[in-house]
Amino acid sequence: MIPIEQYGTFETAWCPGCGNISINKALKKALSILDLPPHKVLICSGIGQAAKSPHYLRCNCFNGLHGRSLPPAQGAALANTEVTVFAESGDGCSYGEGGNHFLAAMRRNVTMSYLVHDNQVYGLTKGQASPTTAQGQATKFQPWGTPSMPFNPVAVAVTMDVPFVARAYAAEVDHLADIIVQAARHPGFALVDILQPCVSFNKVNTYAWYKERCYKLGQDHDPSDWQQAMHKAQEFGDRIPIGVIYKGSRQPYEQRIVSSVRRPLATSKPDMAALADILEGYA
Amino acid sequence: MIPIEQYGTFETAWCPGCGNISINKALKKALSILDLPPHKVLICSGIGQAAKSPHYLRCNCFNGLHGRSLPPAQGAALANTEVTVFAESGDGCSYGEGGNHFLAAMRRNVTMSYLVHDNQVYGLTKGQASPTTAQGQATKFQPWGTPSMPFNPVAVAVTMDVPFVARAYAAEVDHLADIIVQAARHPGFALVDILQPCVSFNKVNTYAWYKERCYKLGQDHDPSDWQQAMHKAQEFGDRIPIGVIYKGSRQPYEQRIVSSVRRPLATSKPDMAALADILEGYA
Amino acid sequence: MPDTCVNIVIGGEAGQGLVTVGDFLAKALVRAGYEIVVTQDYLSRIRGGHNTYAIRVSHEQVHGPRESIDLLVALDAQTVLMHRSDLTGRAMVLADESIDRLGHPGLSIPFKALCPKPMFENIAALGVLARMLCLDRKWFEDLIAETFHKKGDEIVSANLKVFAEALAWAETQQAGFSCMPAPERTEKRLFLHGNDAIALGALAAGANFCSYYPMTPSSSVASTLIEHAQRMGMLVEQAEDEIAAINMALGASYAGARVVVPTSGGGFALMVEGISLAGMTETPVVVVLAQRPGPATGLPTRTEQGDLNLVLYAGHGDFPRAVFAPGTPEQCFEMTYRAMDQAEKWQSPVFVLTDQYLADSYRAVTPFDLSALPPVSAPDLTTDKPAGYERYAVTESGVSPRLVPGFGEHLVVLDSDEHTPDGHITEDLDVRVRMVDKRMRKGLGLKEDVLPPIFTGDDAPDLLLACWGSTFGPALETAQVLRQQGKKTAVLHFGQVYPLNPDQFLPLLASAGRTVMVEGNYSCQLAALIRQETGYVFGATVSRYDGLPVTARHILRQLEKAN
Amino acid sequence: MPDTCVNIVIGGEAGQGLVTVGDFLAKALVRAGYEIVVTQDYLSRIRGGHNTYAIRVSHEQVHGPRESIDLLVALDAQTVLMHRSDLTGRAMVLADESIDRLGHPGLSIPFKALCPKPMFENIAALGVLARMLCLDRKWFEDLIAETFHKKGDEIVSANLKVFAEALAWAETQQAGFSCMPAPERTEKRLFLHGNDAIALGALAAGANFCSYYPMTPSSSVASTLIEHAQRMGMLVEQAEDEIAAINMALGASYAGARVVVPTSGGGFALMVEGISLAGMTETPVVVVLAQRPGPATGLPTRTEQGDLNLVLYAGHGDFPRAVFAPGTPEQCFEMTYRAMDQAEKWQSPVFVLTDQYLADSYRAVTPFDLSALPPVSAPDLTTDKPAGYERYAVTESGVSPRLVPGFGEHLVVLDSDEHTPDGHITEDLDVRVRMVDKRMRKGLGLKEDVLPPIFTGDDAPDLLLACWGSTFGPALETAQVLRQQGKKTAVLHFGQVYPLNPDQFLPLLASAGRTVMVEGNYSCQLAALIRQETGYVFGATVSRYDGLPVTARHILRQLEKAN
Ligand SMILES: Cc1ncc(C[n+]2csc(CCOP(=O)(O)OP(=O)(O)O)c2C)c(N)n1
Ligand SMILES: Cc1ncc(C[n+]2csc(CCOP(=O)(O)OP(=O)(O)O)c2C)c(N)n1
Ligand code: SF4
Ligand code: SF4
Ligand SMILES: [Mg+2]
Ligand SMILES: [Mg+2]
Repeated sequence: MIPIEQYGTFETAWCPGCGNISINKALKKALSILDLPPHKVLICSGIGQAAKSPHYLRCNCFNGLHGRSLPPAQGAALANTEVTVFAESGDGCSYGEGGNHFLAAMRRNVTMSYLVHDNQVYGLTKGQASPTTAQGQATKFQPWGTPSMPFNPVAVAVTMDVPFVARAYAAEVDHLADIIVQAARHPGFALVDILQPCVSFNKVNTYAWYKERCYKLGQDHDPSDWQQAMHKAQEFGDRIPIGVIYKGSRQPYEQRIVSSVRRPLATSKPDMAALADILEGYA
Repeated sequence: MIPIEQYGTFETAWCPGCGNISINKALKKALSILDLPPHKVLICSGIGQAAKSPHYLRCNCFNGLHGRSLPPAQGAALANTEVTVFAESGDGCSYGEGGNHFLAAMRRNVTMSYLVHDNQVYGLTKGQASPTTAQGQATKFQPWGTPSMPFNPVAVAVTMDVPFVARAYAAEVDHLADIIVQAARHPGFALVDILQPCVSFNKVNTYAWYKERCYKLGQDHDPSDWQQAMHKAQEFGDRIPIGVIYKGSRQPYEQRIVSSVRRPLATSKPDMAALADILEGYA
Repeated sequence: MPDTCVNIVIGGEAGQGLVTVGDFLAKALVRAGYEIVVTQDYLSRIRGGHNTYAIRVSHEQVHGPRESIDLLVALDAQTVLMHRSDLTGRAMVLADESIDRLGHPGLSIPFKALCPKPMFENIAALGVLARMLCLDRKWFEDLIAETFHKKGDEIVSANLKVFAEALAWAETQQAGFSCMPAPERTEKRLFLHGNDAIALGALAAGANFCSYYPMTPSSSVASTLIEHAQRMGMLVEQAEDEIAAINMALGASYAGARVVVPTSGGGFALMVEGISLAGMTETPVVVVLAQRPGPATGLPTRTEQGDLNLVLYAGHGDFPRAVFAPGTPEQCFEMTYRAMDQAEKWQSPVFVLTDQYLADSYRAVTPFDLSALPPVSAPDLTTDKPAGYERYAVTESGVSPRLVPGFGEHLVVLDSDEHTPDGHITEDLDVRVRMVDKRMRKGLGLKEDVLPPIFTGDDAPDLLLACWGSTFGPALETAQVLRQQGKKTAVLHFGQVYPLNPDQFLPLLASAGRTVMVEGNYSCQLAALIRQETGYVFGATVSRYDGLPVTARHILRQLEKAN
Repeated sequence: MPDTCVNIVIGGEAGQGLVTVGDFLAKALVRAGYEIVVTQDYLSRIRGGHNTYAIRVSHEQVHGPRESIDLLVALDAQTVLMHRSDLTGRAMVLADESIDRLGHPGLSIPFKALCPKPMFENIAALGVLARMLCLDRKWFEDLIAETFHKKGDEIVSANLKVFAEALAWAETQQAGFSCMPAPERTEKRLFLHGNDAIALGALAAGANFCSYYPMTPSSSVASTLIEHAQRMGMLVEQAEDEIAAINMALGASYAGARVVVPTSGGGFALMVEGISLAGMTETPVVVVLAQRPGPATGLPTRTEQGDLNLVLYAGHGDFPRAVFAPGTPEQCFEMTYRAMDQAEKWQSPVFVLTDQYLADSYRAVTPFDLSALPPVSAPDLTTDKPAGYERYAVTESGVSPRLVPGFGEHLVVLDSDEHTPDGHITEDLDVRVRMVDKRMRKGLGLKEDVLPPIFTGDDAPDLLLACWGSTFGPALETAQVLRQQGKKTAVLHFGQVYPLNPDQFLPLLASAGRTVMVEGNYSCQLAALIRQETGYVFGATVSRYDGLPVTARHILRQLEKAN
């Protein structure tokens, strides 16, 4: 286990009491348990409050564009086998702007973990409805109530047979850390949707609201049972299950890569003899 | 019923035997049954072979960008209550490039019908794997087999409680026409995923392949039962059910529009007295 | 101007309420008849950090922001530390008694004693400010009553009481700040920032559909529209992304809506293909691009004028467009109004380029004369000859009859591929040429309609300062300063930056001894465009790209360096 | 040239196999030592319609396509109808006996009699063509053997038999076509089109990651890479959309891969934000943009040079870049190779602009000397001082040390926001200025490295034809024609169109009597850029925007008009 101090301490730009702070704590804890030194960790993020996370942790960091945490994460994971890859971003970034990448990543199944800080609101841009905001919930930009039905990423991920699907709660730091550890160890794409209170803009899904509702999945839940998983994935109301919802066993993308590809790509140089031979083929 | 001839006959750019031709026939038949004269029909499409469809039918047509059939369709449907709106495009356009719009449209639930010509391949660009191509299926661009798992739009739509979800088969013209009629009559967003043989590039999912597998859902299937629907949505292998898979009853978007919005927007002129009053408020 | 104006800066952490104090005070000043320029400087975070709200105020016209501070309202100790070097000789620092003023003159305010609860501190600060600025208390009392009206009489009177007590306390203090000359004007003015004015201009022109994806500093265009959507019957939809926003708007426009799409550079970058679609399908759309420093996410809450090139060339292939770059809230209103008209008239994408500084900059604005507004072009609903209707009929002007679908038997067929006059996809290469020519002819019309740049100042000046967009005010102030120093100076402001009609400005440039282009970006993009279009090369350029607005001081310093 | 070259056009419906015939014949010609220029003209559909495959062939250098036809292979009756007006005096039409040659000289081929099955008709056509062109049968026999090798000996001999019979039949026919002069060369040449050469150039430079989204006419870059991926160890992934393609490539590049991203204008429009990210994070990426006519979907399978402005200004905010525009397959190889190096060396986005004409245009290419290629810049894997490593250390050149993550204890931190030297998000405005300056300094380096335009022809010419990209060949041919007419003519070809170094070309332009810019777009975008950067105005411009490649005849006609 790597001492947690190795991941550093940083001043954050988050509001006091923000759920992101606990998630950051849990992630460090998980990395320590995973025995990953900072330079073996690579985190890609998008843009938003959550997306600032990798700046508050010693690691390799690619803080890219809004909605685009997944494409660089997959690109990096495919190119570089020396690092363990995470993508981390907010619900708006991940399921709004980045929805198409989410769909494709679930199908592609590159080994990496996707940590979504789901505060059910656009935090950084001051409180607009996000894809996970409850229908009818009013915001400054949706004064007549959010018109769309909320997105349930966990249910869609189970439908799409994502090999590791979990729902977690920011305030349950140890529980969350454990889920992240499991996610990182599971081959293939792992989704961890993390319920995260936003104390500044989300006055509905508060700590109290979550506390009343979240309960940990116990031994009786069998994540390898798709039906059970689907049932738990859809439970989001008076009661919200947290824990590993689903575990499948799809073949990860890496196992389908052409065998001649020498990864990490950084050390692969072009075989000029082979190329000369290829050129001959054009004669 | 409008005489089918009113929708015109056109020379198409499709290959002889292409499934698109039957879909075009079915759509005309459906419009005729729906009693919609050409000028009351508005079809938005993307880019691809399927997306050429609205050119082969007398109607109002917005043949936009690849992947972008849904945003203009929703914009038009919201702006203009004088027309019945359809979006029509290929599987690549709809679930690949346009995946994020599909996710959002399912949540938004604007009343319109989405007809996806699902030939499980990129036709117009000469046979690359599409999001619905079977895993392992080889193409010129995926010579080692398509690496990703196929997308099941029907299952995701059921998961997301889309109020009308159907799977159809191009060669079953009357059955398809009937489904389109039902889709157009159902309030809210309706998805019709249409299995469509591509005789030029898809040598796996052929007419024979479908014929062997497709069967019509009968009276015993209750589309209002979510569990049953989910079960049928996931059946895609030796047997493929066609018909209305799921029917729900979510409130369509239009019912949430601010009451003062005077639709069709084309006839709504700015209330200058109200604006003068608003300006006063800035004094 | 230097003497008669006061620069008030309120500093503190995000979340401390400095915007509330600032807005209140600025609005009171406008009601009292003063001229103001507000500059909001804030970080990309919700709580903490260090933000400022600056109000430059005078009884005379003020044009731009200023660095030096006459009145510093420090909501935290940090504020004193960070801004002490900018304090003028007569400056006063107002802060809670717990905050060390570091020896600067000012007042240590006993907020705890004055306020029953911390939430009243903003009102107390206003009481003190009212006294310092010798403002009639009624401006504040009215505002308090209006603001808290909805929360009930009790809240109103509690706030009024705090205000009164703070005012009374301030009156007992020695630290007098010399009163500003009283303004002479008595007419009502509006308290608006650039984005408010853009939203109102769009509404005045009949905009009734807005699809957007949130992005600083454009979001307040959307929020102002939303605020008035109920009364104006506007449909506003937050899209899933910017690609959806522009394509949804195009679909709505096609179907008869009058559309406006606000965004910022990074979001606009995603709309580039959609702009090309607007060009090809000849679908009217107004895009408001509120600029912030790039590349990429850059400095999300700061200002820059770096996206001119992007809007000039957005979209693959050639097609005409127009770009407006208002310099003041008044121009924001007028030019957005005009943009809505031009987009429809020439069936083209039209851009309104603003930036964070102007977007957030409140001013005292003379009320718009709604009755004097020119008519706005609109599509036809229907036709007498539905059978022969061709959406892309080839015409001399390039503009084809635009009908709305569903209102008659005509069919409206649009295609992103090259198309025949009736809108259907074609690969006929002669038709292609006719269609390109037709589309490009609209560019001539857009050019004939172009707004001339505004020339103001001395004829045949020694120095001509050219500028565009929000740099107008700082350029005007610079000219004023230089004129006072005896230098014949003029300003040439491009409120429309594309197309350019050289006849409108080349003679003016030629009349000047020296010409300098002032831009808020690294590479001086308008200067490059002018050279490209006319061959004209400016004598020098002044640029700024640190995220702050161009100021007169910045221009003057750069001019000195360039000499 | 007019006399010694033959223009062969094969016409028919999509799906009839005209590409098979064309490729076979063209390759045989190359093996026989001829020079060729292939032009493929096809519709955006899979079956039906009317496509052509043109091979201009000569024993001497040929530069571009030609309109007039010497040998027309008509796979359908439509072909004769559509192209009869382009037939030269000596032209022959080859067609099935069922097709009416409309009185034109030629051969009516009894395909049914010659072929046991319709699938052999292509081979039979080649037999006839071999005879008409007096080509040694061995070139065809070898190709038949190689092509059908995998399908087994039986298929090979069946095809050889059909070929022999068709040849024998043709020999019995009267309609002789005068033999072309035999080429002198005996060295091997490669049969490559522009996109093949681009893919091979990228591979030679070490590209080992390609993410793409299919789009005509760029897709064959991806397919050629895929063809060789197994042997070259390249990872190729079809992304869900273009946004993913560019962002995935940037992630891979950051993580140590050498990346190339092929696309076309509409797809590139979606990458604009990603390009800005490459600029901000200083992540190397080579984007190959194969142009086709816009706006929007335009003419998906035709050619144009309309996207120069788009790549010049793609991305919000200012940052440096380089743009290559090869004119021949050789240049496609060399410049893509160089682009890979420049992208890494200057840690910037670099573009290779090609177009449908060049992408699909096969030529006889002298084999590349792989051993003579200069070394390619590469990132460092690790460092001695991991603790102090700063990804964005401020340096004089602007280039900071680029390390690969995971290979040592150093941390590589990238940010799309403005950042400190160690890569972390910052809102420090002084740092902002230092970082902008640092990034822009790389532009100076890119400029120093710029490839000079190629000047060829008469010194101090009466007429200088400037051009870029694929317009090189047609300009060369035009110059040849004009020189034959006694006019001193030269060509100036910009193979790198950005940055521009005026010293490299202004003197040459000044030395010419008259200068004309030739571009395959409406607005003459490079001419505008040159005016913007240098003030230089061309005497005239020649443009083309009907979807077809610029030809010598087109240039000559436009020059006459301009006179
Ligand atoms: C292309 C683009 N569009 C919009 C934005 C503006 N933007 C920044 S963060 C954000 C929303 C963030 O919401 P979420 O992802 O939920 O993160 P949170 O702040 O809630 O953690 C938006 C819309 C942007 N930076 N880039
Ligand atoms: C932005 C953009 N990217 C790529 C393309 C190229 N393109 C045209 S059609 C197509 C795929 C079509 O596949 P699908 O939607 O399944 O339609 P089909 O042809 O199979 O009916 C692609 C990738 C494009 N036109 N625009
Ligand atoms: S706005 Fe919300 S999500 Fe953002 S830092 Fe504050 S509490 Fe956290
Ligand atoms: S390529 Fe396939 S989808 Fe396209 S027209 Fe031909 S058969 Fe139909
Ligand atoms: Mg959020
Ligand atoms: Mg398809």
